[in-house]
Formats: sequence, structure tokens, C-alpha cells
Amino acid sequence: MIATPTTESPPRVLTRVRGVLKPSMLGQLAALPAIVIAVLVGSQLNRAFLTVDNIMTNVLAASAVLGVLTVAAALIIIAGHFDMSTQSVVAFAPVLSVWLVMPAAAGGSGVELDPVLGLLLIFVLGAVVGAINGFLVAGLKLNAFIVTLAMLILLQGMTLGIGGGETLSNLPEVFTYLGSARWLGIPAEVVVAVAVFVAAGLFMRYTVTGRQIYAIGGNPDAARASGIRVERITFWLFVASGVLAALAGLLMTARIASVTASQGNNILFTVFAAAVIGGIDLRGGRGRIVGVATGVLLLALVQNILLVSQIPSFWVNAIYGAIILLALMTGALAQGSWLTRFRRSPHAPQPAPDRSGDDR
Amino acid sequence: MIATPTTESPPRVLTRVRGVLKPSMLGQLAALPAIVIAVLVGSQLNRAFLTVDNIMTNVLAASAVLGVLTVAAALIIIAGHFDMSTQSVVAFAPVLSVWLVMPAAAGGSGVELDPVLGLLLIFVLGAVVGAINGFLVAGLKLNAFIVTLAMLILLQGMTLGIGGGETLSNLPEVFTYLGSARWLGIPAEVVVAVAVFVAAGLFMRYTVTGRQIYAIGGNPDAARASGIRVERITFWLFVASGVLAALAGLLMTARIASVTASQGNNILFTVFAAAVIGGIDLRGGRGRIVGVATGVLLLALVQNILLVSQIPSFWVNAIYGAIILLALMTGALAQGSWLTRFRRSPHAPQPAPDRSGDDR
Amino acid sequence: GCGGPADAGGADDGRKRVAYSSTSISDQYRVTFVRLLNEAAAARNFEMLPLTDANNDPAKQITDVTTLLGQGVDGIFIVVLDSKAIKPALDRAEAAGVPVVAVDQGPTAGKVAITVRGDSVLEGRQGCEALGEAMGGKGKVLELQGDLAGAIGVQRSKGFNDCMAEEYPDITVVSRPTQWAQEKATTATQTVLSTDPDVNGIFLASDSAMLPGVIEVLSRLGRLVPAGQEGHVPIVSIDGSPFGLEQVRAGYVDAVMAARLGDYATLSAEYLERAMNGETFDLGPTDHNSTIVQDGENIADILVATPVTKANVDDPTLWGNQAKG
Amino acid sequence: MSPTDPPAIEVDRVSKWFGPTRALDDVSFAVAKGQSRALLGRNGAGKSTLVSLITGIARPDTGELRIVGEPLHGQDDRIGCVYQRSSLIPAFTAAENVLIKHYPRRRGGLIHWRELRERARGLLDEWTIGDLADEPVERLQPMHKKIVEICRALVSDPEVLILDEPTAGLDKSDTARLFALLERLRERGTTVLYISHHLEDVFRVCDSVTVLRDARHVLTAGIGDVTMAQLVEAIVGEQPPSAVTRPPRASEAPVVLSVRDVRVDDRVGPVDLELRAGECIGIAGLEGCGKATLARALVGLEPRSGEVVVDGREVEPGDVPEALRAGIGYVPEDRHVDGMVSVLDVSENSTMALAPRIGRRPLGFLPRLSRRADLDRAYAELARQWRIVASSPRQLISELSGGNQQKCVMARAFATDPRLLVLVNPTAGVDVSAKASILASLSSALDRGAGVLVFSEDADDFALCDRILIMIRGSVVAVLDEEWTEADLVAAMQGEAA
Ligand SMILES: Nc1ncnc2c1ncn2[C@@H]1O[C@H](COP(=O)(O)OP(=O)(O)OP(=O)(O)O)[C@@H](O)[C@H]1O
Ligand SMILES: Nc1ncnc2c1ncn2[C@@H]1O[C@H](COP(=O)(O)OP(=O)(O)OP(=O)(O)O)[C@@H](O)[C@H]1O
Ligand SMILES: [Mg+2]
Ligand SMILES: [Mg+2]
Repeated sequence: MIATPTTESPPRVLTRVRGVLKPSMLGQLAALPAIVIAVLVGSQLNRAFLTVDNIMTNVLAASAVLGVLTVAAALIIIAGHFDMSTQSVVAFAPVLSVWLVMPAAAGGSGVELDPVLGLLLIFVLGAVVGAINGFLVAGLKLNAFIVTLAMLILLQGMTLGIGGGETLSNLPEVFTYLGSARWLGIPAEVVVAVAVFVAAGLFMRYTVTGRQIYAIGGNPDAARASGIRVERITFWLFVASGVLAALAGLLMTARIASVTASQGNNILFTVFAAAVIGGIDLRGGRGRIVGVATGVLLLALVQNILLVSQIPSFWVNAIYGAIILLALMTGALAQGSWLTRFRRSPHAPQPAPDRSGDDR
Repeated sequence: MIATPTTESPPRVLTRVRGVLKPSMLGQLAALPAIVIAVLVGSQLNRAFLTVDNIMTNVLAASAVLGVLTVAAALIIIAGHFDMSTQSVVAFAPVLSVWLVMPAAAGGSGVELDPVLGLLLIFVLGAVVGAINGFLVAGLKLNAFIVTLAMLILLQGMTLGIGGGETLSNLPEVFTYLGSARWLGIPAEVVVAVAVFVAAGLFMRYTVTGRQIYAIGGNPDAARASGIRVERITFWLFVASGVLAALAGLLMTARIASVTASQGNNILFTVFAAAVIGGIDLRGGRGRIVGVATGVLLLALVQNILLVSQIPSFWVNAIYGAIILLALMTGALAQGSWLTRFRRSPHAPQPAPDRSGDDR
Repeated sequence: GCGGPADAGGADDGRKRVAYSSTSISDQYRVTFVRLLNEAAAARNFEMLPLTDANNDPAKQITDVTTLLGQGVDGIFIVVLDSKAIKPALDRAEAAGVPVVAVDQGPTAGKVAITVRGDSVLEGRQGCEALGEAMGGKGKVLELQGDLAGAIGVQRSKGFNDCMAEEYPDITVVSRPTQWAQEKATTATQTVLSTDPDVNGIFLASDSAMLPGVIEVLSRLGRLVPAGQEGHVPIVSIDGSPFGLEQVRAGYVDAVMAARLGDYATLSAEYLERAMNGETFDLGPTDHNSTIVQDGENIADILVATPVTKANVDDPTLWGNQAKG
Repeated sequence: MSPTDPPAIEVDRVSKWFGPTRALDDVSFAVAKGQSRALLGRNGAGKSTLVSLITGIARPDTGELRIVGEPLHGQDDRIGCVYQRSSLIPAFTAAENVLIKHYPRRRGGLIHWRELRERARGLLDEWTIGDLADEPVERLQPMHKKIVEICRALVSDPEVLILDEPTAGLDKSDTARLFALLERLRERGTTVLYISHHLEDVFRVCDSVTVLRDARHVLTAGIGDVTMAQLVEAIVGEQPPSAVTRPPRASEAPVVLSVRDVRVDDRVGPVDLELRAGECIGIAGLEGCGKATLARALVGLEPRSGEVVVDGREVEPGDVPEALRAGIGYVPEDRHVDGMVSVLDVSENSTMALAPRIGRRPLGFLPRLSRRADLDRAYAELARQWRIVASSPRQLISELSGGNQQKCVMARAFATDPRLLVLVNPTAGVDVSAKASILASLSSALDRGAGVLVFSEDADDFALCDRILIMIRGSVVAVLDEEWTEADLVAAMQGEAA
């Protein structure tokens, strides 16, 4: 039998070295060096930064909503689509639900739905929105980006129409419970968000459907050719995204102990930033949920550092943007130094950072 | 010589029919039926709708900024990238420039730059921002979406930091001229926007570089292998996008006769919506500038109709979203009926509306 | 003129056709004002077009106004989103001979009949004074700023900080921008209070946009104590939303600078009617506890915000007590 | 097998249209169980279309397909298929791609990754590439991708196996391995539908043939009942074009390419060679020997050191436009990767390199124009010359048959009348007569004084070569001049003889 070239010595050595260093892991956790830097800088700026309480409550709990939304976005992006409507579900589902629950005197509809039913309704509304998106995208083959963008505008408008722009506070406890509860000493929001990450991570890595989602985003024709029910999975993904967005809405409501039509506004940019920094490829088919977690964590840390530092308010945003740019560049450099050397494919001469990671 | 199958009779008939009906045209101008409906509805709702003044001033002039930004977005998307930073350039370039021009007493820096230089500086700033984006994307191979998103945050922050949140008005006339001038009775803004559309349309359709941009967006590796300077063109495209954004910023400044840090905020979604409704494929390589024009026109018309109609304000946004969804669905239906019949491929059994058009 | 066909306006029954251009309608303050203004307009038998919502986009507000002019309105109420950027729209209204009354936020460029407004800088000062007093003149205060890209946010912050620097040099101010967003205010409060134990006072640029989250954070941190008891964190805010008044009643909030929304509505309707009849207005004190002053090239009827404490919180003229809910 | 047994594959009056193009016209034939049937036809005859109908990813417009007597509904697990066009998931590892329809699971239903890796490694090891199991397929050589696809098709022991040009991209040893495998499958009773343009292979591995021509069924026969010449005539529909031979060259012609000490990292080199006008040099070697890398380095797609002089002009490394302007025409290894822009039409794809030349600059300073009419005229000429079958210049290149796509890529490289042609696997997927016409085009390019470098593993591609350089592990280890046989070539590539 002929020795194929791949078993020759230099590649083999490289393969071994690679096995140890796992640049694929590094590639996935591209945000890791930036996180380390952020932690170092933060601990210098303020002694209170590196306390359990600050990290738990102000970093993690404050980014639970972002985390859940980013998981939703990541699932849809991996499947090769976009879901912009999640941002509006964050307001729509809780506002409508709370409006139905609250008495007229407190600004509600007067229907006075049972609060527990109201809680369930939040998720039902998320699922319904997701199902409509899913039908339009998977069934009617409309472009997901623009469909969900229209849905975003529609729902934002409906939220305004229903709630009349009012802020409803003094909510029943079921709506605010997650914001103040601690489970085993850990804020409930954090537990919920971590559970979402773990569930999504395991789902995407260890279930056949999860793998099929990657396949759909990676090469839809090939996915179809290998018998994957592309339309059905896409539909259910949008439903899942809607439900996750509803969960994020509940977390948001619990956090601010009120509902307002503007809650969640403008979070979408941060969601996409977290997903992409976390290694999700916007073209679909690549990226891991664990990477998404690092992306969310990095942004949360930076925002916290900006809050606990003494930067003049007018410059906070400029510095935030500059830090993201720097994080990207260090990420690219870190990857570059490892990855271009070890694993440049002859057909993709440019080491596009969003491509070079080992996905899944 | 063998008769090739194409010369046989049934195909030829079909080819002819197709030549006459030009479903490709319909596919590109997917927004056209929706525009017709919008005009009909608008003229029913309000007598003032179909007046030259309303169309010129409230529809066209009001969407000049949107139009110029959408052209910039379309160019970049066709090349397979994204440029989110344009939105921030709309504020950044004029604010910095005007700040340098205005005397300290009027809230400026006191440098008192010559206004004409200030005008030029707007474009220089746009070009510089574009060049930085271009360098990061084409040179360092960073992901364009996230780079320009970070740039957006950075520039928004810098704009706030520089201007201190103040609005500067009583600008020298060079900055406001375009907002009030009429050329041949047509608002100058409209002339400028139309000129941008025509120039971009001709460029993309009739120049070698324009065609190469399509190739780059379609398959950068193949483009490179066939001798196209992918990096160089990408770089200059980002510069062009920055300059167009600066032009949009100037138009905006002229329109509101002042500069403010928040100008241009939130326009990005509308820009993407207009581009996608106009038939630009977010995956790159497809779409025509004339389609973009219809997308912009449709959104401008709908917004105007919502203004002149008697819809309760709280529901205006909801109805706006619903109309975009309907426009998408009618567009898909109109395309579907023509195109799925004529050109469905077995490898892409789904007649994705954004794919099916004969592009450019 | 650019006003479009004149016959499109003026209702047949001789009622005046008026319109309202709002900056946004996504918070309770604006929503309540819409209702109060509609009531005031109805009382004067105006025909009120549906309001236009600029969605916080100054360029859109210009388009809104020119479009309204094209529909042949006789008068316009406007909450000016950007005091300078609105000029082109006001110029066109002036050219079309349509009087404009600015409410709550006035222009500094362009002509209006009169502006009926409060004074954001003064509100900031009032807040500072109330808070300085409640804190006993020393300590560290968290200032939750509004959107620094807009005039109101900047002015309230300026008034507050200038006054703090002048009158309470022993109070340190920690400022955090919130963009008027509830969740940003919540996170900022949570983070600053938990990492900086010295902070013992909070100033909110708006209670309608930020208060529920702030109260929630305090209660989570176990620092929600009514005034007069040990550990109370003094809170002062601007706006006077129903929730704000409720917290004043409960003693958690020390004082609220309540805008006189009801007066804004009735007075602006009155001024618009008079302006449409060709009247002009004189400088000087008015019969409704305010003064008409020169305001750039325009005049303004300045209705100073009412400081609301536990003593006067049940005053039915406060908009927070008029809002439904 | 009893005669009452239903045939494994039954194609019954099937027609399929793509817009104006008729891909299949009333085609009927059947393949009995256990047979291995060759499906032959020219490029665009409809073979791959038929495959997509049988595997259920497309539906016939009229007619019916039956698998073992049952009408086909959607996709069927009893069929395994290697498509002409790669249908792998690029980001997945080879192992995962192999088992994508049959993930091994743990008791809880979760994927058992270790078992997946081990099973896949076992399957891939039969092809000696077990250690690539954990590599994402997008980083694999085209050949290894093909092997992954073959392994995937065989994973579930299908009753019917369809192979659409499986040997395209495979080297000799793997082709031999595939044939041995087919032999075993035949013993096991698997029905095989085998599509290829290599008729010798067909005679080796098939027991019957079906020929399509212009979308119609023209012939079905036992392999023993037809001769090679008859087959060719059935496929082509006329007298086959005569083989191209070329006269010997004089050695005084000017040098068009001189390569000195070229290296690409540690992968290739040092390589030195000299090519004269009218000379054709073949570069042969097993997949992975670095020949494609060398080709890419020559046109500037790969960073390199050393000196490359084309037509007396030194070419900067890493600058493709410069290299092409110096007079290189390039056909890349895999058209799907960097050969074509699938969202553009045939006309633009074939004239992509030409456009900057035929475009005029109005007024001297405006951007260079690219007029559709000019391009279409240039395309029409190329299409005629290269016999590209497309329904119109506006047809998307992705809708062409594989062979016609390859012709477009070839046409583009020749269109600029280059002094030097760098051709990698030039005849991948093209039919017998197109192959002949490609060789004819090559020959006339040589006559015009171009130099040609052919990088390939297919002995047929070297028909016109004056000598063949053999590459092993990135360096040229041997040269075959004048008379050589295929056996010599294979031996040399494997480093057995010099
Ligand atoms: N998606 C499609 N859209 C339009 N036409 C198509 C499409 N797919 C195939 N065709 C056309 O159908 C005809 C048959 O193509 P097919 O791929 O079946 O040929 P083939 O026999 O496999 O050729 P080759 O040997 O080159 O692979 C060709 O004319 C091709 O252009
Ligand atoms: N990125 C890389 N880094 C290091 N070595 C590599 C890399 N890619 C490939 N190689 C090795 O370089 C050698 C040449 O491989 P290459 O992929 O260049 O072959 P090729 O040029 O495609 O050859 P062929 O034309 O025969 O397919 C092989 O030994 C391969 O394992
Ligand atoms: Mg084929
Ligand atoms: Mg190779």
C-alpha cells in the first residue's frame, strides 16, 4: 500500500502539535484574550470590580437578557438566517401580557387575566411571533432578514398601540420574581441564562437536530440532499427564537420591575456584536455556543468596567467602540499567529477570522 | 456540427416570451407593484397626496438622505460585506467639521476653519473613516459587519464627546445651501440623490470595475483567481461608502439647518430594509441599483402616506411594519408566479425571492 | 406659498384645523400630554388631526411639519425635538402663515408664536437643591443622566451639576448616562450602588423613564427605606409621573419636580387660538403664576416645575394624578 | 435472480424541463437488481438531472420512477449517491460528514462523538485517510473530499448505489481501490448506476450501458454487445473526432516561462524549469504532491520565493493581476472553489478576464466600460469555439452541466490569448468529444507559440506533452521524455521508477 502524503512527517508533527494546542479552541474562544485583558484592566481601575458580588450581580445578572437573546440570534444565524424581531418581542410579549393582567385602574386592560396565565402567555406570544416568522421564511421562502425586520417594526408599533406608551409598574410577583430571587445564592437570572447556554450548547453539539442546523446553514442544498427536513427545522428554529426572546423579555421585565414599550430598544446591535465576537459566522453554518458565551461575557465586562470607572459620560460610548475594535484586532492577531501558520487551507488564502475557527 | 439543444423550437418560443415579459425586470423591481398600490391608496386617502409639492418635498426630498445611504449600503453588500458605520458618519463628519468652522461663541471649537474647507473636510472625514474600515476589512481581513459596528459605536461616541451633545445652528450657508436650493424648480437634495443613483447604477452596470464588484461578492476566491484585485477594490468601496455617508450627512445637515450628535440615529434599519426590498441579496453578488431606488421610493411613499392619513398615531408604526410585510409577500407572489415557472433549479428547489431574479 | 392647496384646509363648519407634532409617543409623559392636549383642543372646538410622531428623529420632524402644512392646517402645536434643527420647518410654517405654538420644548432658531415650557436647567437646579438639602449637604450622589445627545438631557444635567458645584461643594457627583432607558438606569444604579458604598443619594433626570428600575434595585439591595428612617437613600427626580408621585407618597422619593403638563396643554391651546386670530403676546407676568420672557428671537411662557413632596403630592392638578393609572 | 423480480431502478417515460432547457425527454429504461449499469452521454445530456430525480431531490415533470417496484416518494434510504457536485457540509469534519445520516447515539439519544469518530476512521482507513477523520472537509484536498463522499454513500449498505463521475479528482490508486470496492459490491448484489466519461473504466466495472443523447434515451445494451467505437458514436451522435497528434517542436523557440528556485513554504520546491514557445510540459504527481500549489504560486495565488519570468518579464510574487497581465491563462484545480462565480451568468463568467481588455475608456478618464453587447459577442465566439451549451448568455453558470461549466472556465483562460497556459485538471468532467476539442484548442494554442503547463493525474491530459515532470512531496523527482506508457507514468508518480 502506498503511503499517502498526509502521513508524511511534517504534517503529522503539525497535527500532533495542533492536537495539544487546540488552536481550534482558541479560534472559537477568540474573545478570551480580550476577556483576560478586560479583567486585568477592570481590577486596576476599581477595587470593587473583582468582587463576587460585582461579577455576579453587575456583570452576569445584568447581561442575562443579552445572553438569552444572543443564543437565539446565534441559533438562527447558524442556520443561515437572521431574526431581528427578537428585540421587539422583548417588549411586545410582556407588555401585552401584563396589560391583560393588570386592572384598568393600574393602566391595564381590565381583563385581569390570572398572573400565572399571563406568565405563560408571554411564552405563547413569543412562540406565535416565531411561528409567523418561521412560516414566512420556511414556508413562503421570504428573506428572513427583511421579514423579521418588518416584524420588528410591526411589533414595536403594536406594543406602542397596546400599551399607549405607558409604563406599567407594581407588577404581580410572578413577573418580577426572577429579578430578585437567588437560587443557592446565585441570582436567578444568571441561573436561567446559564441554563439556556448549557441547553443550547448541548443541543447544538449532541443532538442530531442540532447538527442538522449546522448543516442547513453550512450548505442548504447538501443538507437537503442528505435528507434533512430543512423547512421544518427552520420553522421550529424561529419558534424557538421567539420563545427565547419572550424569556429575555420576562427577564428584562423582572429586572426593571415594570414593563415599557421601549424595553429592549437598540439591544439588537449588541446582540449581533456579541454573537460575532463570539465566533458566529454571519454566513451561517459555523460557530459554537461556548464562543457566544465568551462574546457576551466580554461585552458585559466592558460595560461594567465603563460603569465602575471614572470616564466622563460624554466619552463612554467612544471608548466602548474603541475597545470592541481593539478586541477584534487582538482576536484576529491571536488567531492569525496561531492559525495562519497551522491551518491555512490552500483554497482560502485569506485567514478570515470568522472562517478559520473550528466550528460546531 | 451538432445541433445544440438550445436551438430547438419550444425553448426558443419560451425565450422569446421571456424576452418580452422580462420577469427578470419584474424580479428586480419587486417593489413596483407595491409602489403602484401605495400611490393608489395614498391618492384616495388624501387629496394633498398626489400633488407635485408633496411628492417632491415630502416624499423625494425627505428621502434623499435615505437614498444616498442605501446606495452606499447596496454597493458594499453587493461586494459581500456590510458597512454599519455609515449611520454614524452622517453625524460625525458634519459635527466635527462644523465644530471646527464655528466660532467658540457659537459653540464651535474656535479654530474657525474656512467654511468651504469645512465643507471639503466633511468628505475627507467620510473618506478617512471609510479607509480605516477598508483597511481593517480588506487588509487585516476582519469581519466587516463587526468592524463597522464597532466603528459605529466609536464614532457615535466621538460625536457626542466632540459636540458635547450641543446642537450647532446658524451654520454658514455652504452647509445649508442644499437644503433650501432649488435647481430648475427641483429641490437640490432630490437632484443630488438622483445623481447618486444614476451614477452608481451606471457604474455598477456598465463599468468593468462595477462588474468585478459583483464577481467579488459572488465568489471572492474565483474573482481573485481571475485576476481581479479583490482587496484593492474592497478597500476603495469602503472609502466610497464613507464618502457617500458624508454626503448623506451634508444633506441631513442642510435639511435640518444645524448639526446634532443624534442626526442619522436609527436610520440603518431603514437603509437595510430599503436595500433588501429593492432586491439586494444580503449574501452578496446580486441586486441592481435601480431596484434599490424602488425600495427607497416605496418606503418613502409609505411613510408619507402614513403621515397624511388619519391613522391613529399609536398604530402608525404597526401599520408601517404590516405594510412592509405585505409588500414582501406581494413581491414574492408576483415573482413566484413568473419566476418559479421559468427558472427553478433542482439544487435550489426553493424559489428564494432574493435569488431568483436575473441580477443586475 | 409652499402650503399646498389652501382649500384642503379649513373645515367647512368653520372649525379651526390644527395638528400636533410630537417628538415621540413612547413614554407616559408624552402620552399623557397627548391626552391633555386633545382635551384642551376639544374644549376650544378645534378639529385636531392625528398627531405626527417624529420617533426622536429631527429630520423626520421637519418632514412631519411640512407634510402637515401641505394638508392645509390652520395652526400647529409642536414639541420641538431639536431646538435648532427645527428651523427649516418653522420657516416654512411662517411662510405659509400658519401660527405655531411650541410646547414643553421650544426652538432657539425659527419663529413661533410663543413657547409654553418649563426650564430644564432650572429643573436640574431645583432637583439639586432638594437633594442637597435631603442629603444634608454632603456625601456622594449618583446622577442618572438622560440622553446626552439631546437638549433636555444635557440641560437637566447641567443645571444639576452647576448647582451642586456652587452650592454643595461637599457632595461628589457620579454621573452615568442612560439614554432614558430603563434597563440602562437599572444596571447603572445596581452597579454603582453595589461597588461604591459611599453613594448615598440618587438624582434621576426622569422618573417616568427610570424610576421603577431604580426602586427595584434599592429594594433588592435592601436599601429601600422611607425618608426619616435610618439608611434612607434620598432620591430626587424630574417629571412627576404617576409612579414617581406614588413613591413620593410612600416616602421613598424625597421630591419630584413635576412639569405642569395640564397647564402646558390648556395654555398652549389658548395661545394657539389667539395666535390664529392674529393676536401677539406681551412680555411680563401672567395671570397663571408664570412670566412671559424673551426666549432668543421668540417669547416663552415659562411655567416653572412644581416641586412635589409628601406635602403636596395629592394635588389633583399634577399630571401624574391626571394620567390614567 | 428470478425474472419476476422488479428491477432495482425503473425510469418510466420521465421528462424534466429547466425553464427553456429540456434536460430529459421521455426517458425510459430499467436496471435489474445486482446489475452495474453505466450511464453515458455528453456534457449536458441529462445524466446528473436523472440522478437528482432518482435520489428524490428533484421531481420529474412527467413520468415515474420506481425503486424495486415501488414508486419513488421523496428521498429513499435504500439509495446511496455520490453526486457530481460536492454535497458535503464544509465546516463539518470528515468523520461527521461520513455519518451525517447515521449519527451513532448514546442511550439518551445524544450523539456519541467518540464512536462516530472511530467508525468513520475505520471507514476512511480503508482509503488510508483515517487520520483525516477530524479535519473539516473544507480543508481537504478535492480527492479526499471525494473519498469522504464515497464513504458516506456506502455507510448504510445501500441497495442502489449511484456514482456520478466518482473518479473525477481521484488518483490512480484510489480509482483502483474504488473499482475493487465496486467488484465486492457487485458480489453482494448491490445495484450500481455509474456515470463516467472514461469509457475504459466503464468496460472494466459495468455489465451494461445506457446512453443518453440530447436528453433522450438512445441505447441500452450489455457491455459485451457493444464496442468502444459504437459507444462513442452513440454518445456523440456522429463520427468521433480523430485523435489530435502534434508534430515535434524545434528547440530554438524563445523561452516563455523560466522558473528558478521557486518554493512555497516548506510545501513545494525548489522547482526549476524552462518552457519554450510551442512547448507543452506536463506535471504529474499524486494528489497532494504539491502540483496544484505550484500552479497557484505561479499565478500569484500562493506566496512564494524564487524567480518566475514570463515572456522575459519577471513576475512579482503574490500579484495575480500582474501575472495574468504578463500573459498567463489559468485554469484552477476545482471550478467550484475558485473557478466560477455561481451567481453570475455564463457570459460574464467566461469573459471575466477579457472584460478589462475589450472595455473602452470613454474620454480617457472615465472608468473603463464593460458593455454587455461586447461581452456577449465575445462570449458567443467562445461558446461556439468551446461548444458551451447554455440556453442563453444570461443563464446562470450554476445551472449548466458540470462539463459545460468546465468548458467556460477553460474558455476564459484561453480567451486572452495568453503566452503561457497554466492548466490544472483541464478536462475534469468533460465528455469524450469535448476532451478531443480541448486538446485541439491546446494544440492550436501551441501552434500560435504559447507555452503550456498541464498539471494533472490523468494520463489523457498529457497527450500533447513534450515531457512530463513527476512531482513527489513538492519537488520534481523525475522526467519522462518522448515515449512513455501509462504504466510508466503511474510507476513514476508513485516513486517506484525514475
Ligand atoms: N438548475 C438548472 N437550471 C437550468 N438548467 C439546468 C439546471 N440544471 C441542469 N440544467 C440543464 O439541464 C441539462 C442537463 O444537465 P445535466 O447536469 O443533467 O447534464 P449531465 O449529463 O450531467 O452533464 P455533465 O456530463 O456535463 O455532467 C443541461 O443543459 C443543463 O444546462
Ligand atoms: N496549510 C498547510 N500547511 C502546511 N502544509 C500543508 C498545508 N496545506 C497542505 N500542506 C501539505 O503540503 C503538501 C502539498 O499539498 P497541496 O494541498 O499543496 O497539494 P496540491 O498542490 O493540491 O497537490 P495536487 O495537485 O496533487 O492536489 C502536502 O504534503 C500537504 O499535506
Ligand atoms: Mg453531470
Ligand atoms: Mg490538490
